[in-house]
Amino acid sequence: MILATVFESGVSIQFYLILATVLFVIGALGVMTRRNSIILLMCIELMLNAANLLLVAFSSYFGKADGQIFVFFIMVVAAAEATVGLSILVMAYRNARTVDVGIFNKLKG
Amino acid sequence: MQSLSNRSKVVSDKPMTFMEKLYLPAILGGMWITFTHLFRKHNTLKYPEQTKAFAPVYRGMHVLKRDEQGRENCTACGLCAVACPAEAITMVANEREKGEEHLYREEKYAEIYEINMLRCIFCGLCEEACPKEAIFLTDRLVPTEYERADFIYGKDKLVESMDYRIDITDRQSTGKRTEK
Amino acid sequence: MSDFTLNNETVLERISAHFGDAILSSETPYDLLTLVVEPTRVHDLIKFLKEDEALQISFLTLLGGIHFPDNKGKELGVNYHLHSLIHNFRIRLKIYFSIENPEVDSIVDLYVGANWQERETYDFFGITFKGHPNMTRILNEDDMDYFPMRKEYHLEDATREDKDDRFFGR
Amino acid sequence: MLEKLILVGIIFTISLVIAMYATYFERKVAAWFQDRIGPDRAGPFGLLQPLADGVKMFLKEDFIPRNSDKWLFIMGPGIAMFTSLMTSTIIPWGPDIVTASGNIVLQVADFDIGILFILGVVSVGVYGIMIGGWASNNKFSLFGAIRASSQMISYELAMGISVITIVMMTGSLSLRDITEAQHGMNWNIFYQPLAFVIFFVCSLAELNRAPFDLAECESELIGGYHTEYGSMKLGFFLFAEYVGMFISSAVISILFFGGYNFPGMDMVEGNTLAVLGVVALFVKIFFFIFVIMWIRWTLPRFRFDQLMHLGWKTLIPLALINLLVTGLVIAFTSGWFN
Amino acid sequence: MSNWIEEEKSSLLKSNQNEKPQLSKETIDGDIATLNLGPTHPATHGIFQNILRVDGEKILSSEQTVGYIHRAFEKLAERRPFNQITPITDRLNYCSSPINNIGWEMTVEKLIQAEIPKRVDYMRVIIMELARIADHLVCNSVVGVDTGALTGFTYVFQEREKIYELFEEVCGARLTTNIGRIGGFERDFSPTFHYKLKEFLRTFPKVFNEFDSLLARNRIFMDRTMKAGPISGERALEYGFVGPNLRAAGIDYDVRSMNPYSSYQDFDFIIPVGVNGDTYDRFMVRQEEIRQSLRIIEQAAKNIPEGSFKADLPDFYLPPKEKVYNNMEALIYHFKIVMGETPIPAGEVYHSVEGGNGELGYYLVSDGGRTPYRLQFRRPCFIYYQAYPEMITGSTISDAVLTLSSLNVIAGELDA
Amino acid sequence: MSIEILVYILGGLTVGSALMVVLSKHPIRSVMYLILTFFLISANYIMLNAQFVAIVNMMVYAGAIMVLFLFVLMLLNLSKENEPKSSLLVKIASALAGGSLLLVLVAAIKDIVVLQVAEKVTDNASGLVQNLGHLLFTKYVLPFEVSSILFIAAIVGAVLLAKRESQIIE
Amino acid sequence: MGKIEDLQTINGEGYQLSRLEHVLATARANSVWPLPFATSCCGIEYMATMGSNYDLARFGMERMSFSPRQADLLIVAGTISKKLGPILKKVYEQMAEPKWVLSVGACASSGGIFDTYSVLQGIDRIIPVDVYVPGCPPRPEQIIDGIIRIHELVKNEPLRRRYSEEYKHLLHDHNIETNE
Repeated sequence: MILATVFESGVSIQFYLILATVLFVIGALGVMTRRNSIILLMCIELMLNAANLLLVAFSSYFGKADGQIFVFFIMVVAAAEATVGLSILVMAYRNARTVDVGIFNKLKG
Repeated sequence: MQSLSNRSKVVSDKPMTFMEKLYLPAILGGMWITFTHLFRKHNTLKYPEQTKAFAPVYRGMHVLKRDEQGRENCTACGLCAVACPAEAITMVANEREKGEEHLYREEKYAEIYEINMLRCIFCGLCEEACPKEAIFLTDRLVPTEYERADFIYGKDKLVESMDYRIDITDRQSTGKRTEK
Repeated sequence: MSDFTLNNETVLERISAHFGDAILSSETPYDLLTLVVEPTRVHDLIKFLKEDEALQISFLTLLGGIHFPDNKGKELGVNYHLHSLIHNFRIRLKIYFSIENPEVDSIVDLYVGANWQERETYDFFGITFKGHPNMTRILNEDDMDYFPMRKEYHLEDATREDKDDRFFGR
Repeated sequence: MLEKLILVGIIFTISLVIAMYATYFERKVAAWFQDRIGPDRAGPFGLLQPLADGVKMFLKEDFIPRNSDKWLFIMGPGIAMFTSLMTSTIIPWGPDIVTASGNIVLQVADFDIGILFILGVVSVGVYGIMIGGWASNNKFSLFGAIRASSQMISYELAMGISVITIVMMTGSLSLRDITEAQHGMNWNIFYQPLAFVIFFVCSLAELNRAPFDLAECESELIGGYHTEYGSMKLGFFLFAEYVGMFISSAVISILFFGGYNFPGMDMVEGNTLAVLGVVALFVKIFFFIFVIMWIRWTLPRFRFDQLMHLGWKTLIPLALINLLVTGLVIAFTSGWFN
Repeated sequence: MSNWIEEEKSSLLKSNQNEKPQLSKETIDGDIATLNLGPTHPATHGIFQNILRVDGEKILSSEQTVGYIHRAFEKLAERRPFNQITPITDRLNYCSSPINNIGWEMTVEKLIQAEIPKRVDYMRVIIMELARIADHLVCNSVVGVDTGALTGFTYVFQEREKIYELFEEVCGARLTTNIGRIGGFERDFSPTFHYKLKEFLRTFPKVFNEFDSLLARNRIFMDRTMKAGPISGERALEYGFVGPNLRAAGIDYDVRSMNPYSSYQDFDFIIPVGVNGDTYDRFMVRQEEIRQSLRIIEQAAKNIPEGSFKADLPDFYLPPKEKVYNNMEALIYHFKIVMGETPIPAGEVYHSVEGGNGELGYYLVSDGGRTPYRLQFRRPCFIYYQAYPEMITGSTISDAVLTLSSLNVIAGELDA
Repeated sequence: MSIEILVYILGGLTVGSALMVVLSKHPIRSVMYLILTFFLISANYIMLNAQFVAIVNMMVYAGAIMVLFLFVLMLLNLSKENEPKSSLLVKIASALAGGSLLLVLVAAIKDIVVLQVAEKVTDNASGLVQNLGHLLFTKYVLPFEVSSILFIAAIVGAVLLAKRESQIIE
Repeated sequence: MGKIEDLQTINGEGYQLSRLEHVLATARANSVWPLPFATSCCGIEYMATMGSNYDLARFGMERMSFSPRQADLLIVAGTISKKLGPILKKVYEQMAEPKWVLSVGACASSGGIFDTYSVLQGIDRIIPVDVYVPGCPPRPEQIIDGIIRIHELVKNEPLRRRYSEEYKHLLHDHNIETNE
């Protein structure tokens, strides 16, 4: 079953371009302003999702499935990033009792 | 350590067999057992619609007996109160006056006789202690109440009424302290 | 020592050989060897009983206090019931000391199971066990200010209202 | 469109009613297994018991612990309830009903992704328990939440892999296609008994039902994640559990027991077939609800690490082997190696 | 109202309401938290508290608080005449009251050196073994409940109800039996009792086997219970373990065979032992003990000798009521016994019986007064429960719950 | 047209909840908003007729990754109080930077001319499972296999990282 | 605290509940979930009541709520010592309204045989008790009797009672904090 989709309406691809851009910028803003490293990771996920959205939009508008395949690979990367990132965080938290991004400065040595 | 009794047996060293390791046989066996119970007659007493007969010697609510002529047996000797481990019995003795012979069998009687049913542990020691066969525990249950004060049972609740005599012959005929 | 059979006489003999000075008296009420021992030596005696190869009295059955208010200078006491599971032989040790300085050596280092029993004895009688890891009350509240099992204290709860004792002299 | 709305309404109501009466049925079944009577004083045979419980919970003081996170505390049961109701959208309830104005499809939505939708929604269902348990601000709740979520995440894998075999055999993710492929007595259980066992065990784990009810086992965690919940919020959690039970039974019946197919269905046709199909599906659903209860009242529960071992070290490898074997068989029979 | 009521002891509750659930803040090292198991936790089956320090599910250490239902038994016993102490002993290990009652009576009989007829011994054996079955059934079915299998519990409780009926037939009460008197029994076994006993012996094994096959060889149950809360034999002895818990650790110490009382030497029974002292061993030992108890009851019921159901103890056993009326001497004895004025020898005596949880001892010091001078109970629960932290350290919370229920810690006996 | 409005509303909601992720003080709420954002993005995918990606997005992000985040937050118990605060300067600077980035990007996008759009977009079936599967296992089979290796590496790495060096038992 | 007559006069409602209230109260009475606060002997009898032979499930009460938040009826079965008193009170405070208390057995109701320094002489000193069940321990029949009495109370309770001034006074008399 195919639901009613955007193609029946007049929504152009620019809308999705802008939407994805805004989401990306929000994510970037979060990375810059927040100091809780878990939230940083979450913002990175948000940015990756913005990219995904763009890929899917292009893939749909151009009728080519390749874009959606890339989404899967991005998801793989995101999942791997989240697991490794979180385990590093937990590790860092155990040692420093904080999740402030500042602690990573100490790694400079 | 060596065996102390010479009749011990190890009961829990059977290793798990392969079939047992598979989980399923024991699970299915257990489910079969519960399944057979599905068709078994239930074993439930539908209280309060149904009631169950207690043993004739059941230790329930007390009764203060009267004798055949309707006189109270109790002579207020106080043995029951002394024997009570919960100290739940209170009594005040009084001399029988003239004209009261039809009420009290002995010269002394209990003017006040109170059992705190909430304290009482229904151990039956008062019944044993009574030398006058005045107090007995019966197979009736003490009802539940809303107020603590309602559990102080005075003579109005304890002494049997002549119209509704409480039969305790079963209780006495169960071989209790009789000589063989 | 395999031919050594445990009975009241042989055990008493053997203990006397090592702790002759510590045993104040001995009797056998109801066929149970009972020794009254010097309080300071009881720890060593129990240790000896546990470790002696012939006796092997190595099971602590019961430990508890007792209070004799009229026995001046020896008001408080502690009883130890020990059991040799291998020889099926029981022995009772008793020590007495004054209520002013109720202190004895703890035997927790010999029997872990004595831990709570000693705490309970402290809780009930106020007998302090030296060397106990945690000498606090166990059954009663921590802020209780007396030792309830001593004879001078009342059993009853003062707040009970529904009792009239006047008639029975309880 | 209207008939879809009506269908949604009917399915919603049926799910709720069945969930309500599943509580009653559970108590009765427990009683029968235990030589008891069960509830019999609220209405005839105790039939009004679920209503009484509902009224009671509704009238109970709505209580939010002082130190909890109020927002999330309320959200927890809501999410649990929502997700468990959402899965019912793609269940094909029966063959089409033929009317003058065309066929009525007894399915709210037939997504292309079908069974994946169920897995997706179920994977979201974990949030209700997790958030509820965390927001209650109670250690036992937190333990329950952590246990529930790690258990549900772990068992999703084996569940998904076991479903893939069915998808491979059918060649479609759509539940309707899967049902149609099992026409007559061509049920998947005969081809995939191992996948069925794995799927069944995993759905028990997903439902937090015995012997996997570690998230709320009262002997260890008092009430687990719903320890601090009372009144209707608790009702939502309990409801979600029973709705989940209903839906899981439906999915099991559809995936492995032919859904609305029944033996001898070729002899009838038209609306009789539709009605009988719906009846057949519901008979299967009730049977599985009964089996789930039966298991609960028979088996002891696992310990948490044993549960994880079972999931990761037994069920997933088994499911993978099953997948491999199924793939090989399909490859051979469809002549890929020729 | 005294001021203890005003005191808020919030930390005693099962969860501390004023504190965020922190798995971390407690200590800086690792994710360690404290968890209150009890006092009102459902797993404690009674009231006692365990403060666990856990790291995730793993228990690092535990601290116990007991005394929540401390009822001052020993003080109470110093204020009650000898015959009034029997009802108090009921409430020690309330799962097997008759053993406590009879143990106390035998202690007094030992003090006064009474001769007990053989028939009384056999009657006592029947009653005590019934009580042991009742006790073990509670324990084992509760182990089942704690693993999540509720149904077995309901099966065996139906049989336990029959044991209650048997007790009721003898003494008139179900749980706190106050059975027996110093010197024997209150009354002889009635024909109904014999009939019901026969019925029980007939139906019980079947139900019991059902219960056994629901759990004993079920892998889920075995996995749960094996290696849960183990203790070695040597350590168990150090802690003063007795009874089934000690036997599960492999040491076959049983008072019934070591110091036979009440004619236990006449009966043929084996003493089941375990290997590792874990929950499964304890469960299996209790299961086997139930079977052995059945055997003992069968033997006793078959060989019960004729004779009197009471000893000839005019100083302690109340005279029959008819005599009290007609016989001055009997009346005097009656009064003396009830008032507790009969002469009791001064002395001290220790007597122990094999209770539901092992050696249940009575240390009685009498100064010749109407009440004991000092009566100390050896409560097995109290002594072996101290080993609990050691047994659960390093295991998980689930194991801790099972260990607790398989130890059969009875709050009444624990706190006295 | 109703679908158009729906799409715009959806877009607005997505932006709003994404903003809330950044703005919420409480980390748990951030997570909740992020989950909501993912759901809304999934909805967007459905509007783009990419059902499979939508449901996978839901399963992977909402069902797995965010559970991990929530898990970590719960375990570390990071509440509002111990959230570290950024200085105002950093906030202003990052707002400026973000704003200019947005400006540049939007300006660039405005000039984009979409050269070619698929002919018959109305029955676009590229998002359906069959197409995707076909592509994934033919054209992209090598990246697919490589990504599984990446996964294994990530799992091993995560386990090794999070494993405690030695269990602390006092 | 809880005589039926008392309930009915609160709020000047008279003896008649409105029809809706009556239906709701009856529904409520059929779904009273117990929180067993079982400490000792009475707890074992409570277990027997839960068992097949007496089957508390018939009253819709087999769903035990060990969490006070979910419970309607606090069943206090067994001795409550002074050390345990504050805990019992805390559990009572944690329960959500409406809540009832059933005091099972002599020990909980009055201290029973244990008139000693460590035992609370009746839990009504710290929490309001609705129904007392005598016996030591009570038979399952008596426990069920008590529960039926509780049901009577629930059936006759106006929905508004828990907001009334009288009720607040009652809680105040027992030093119970509300609105936790």
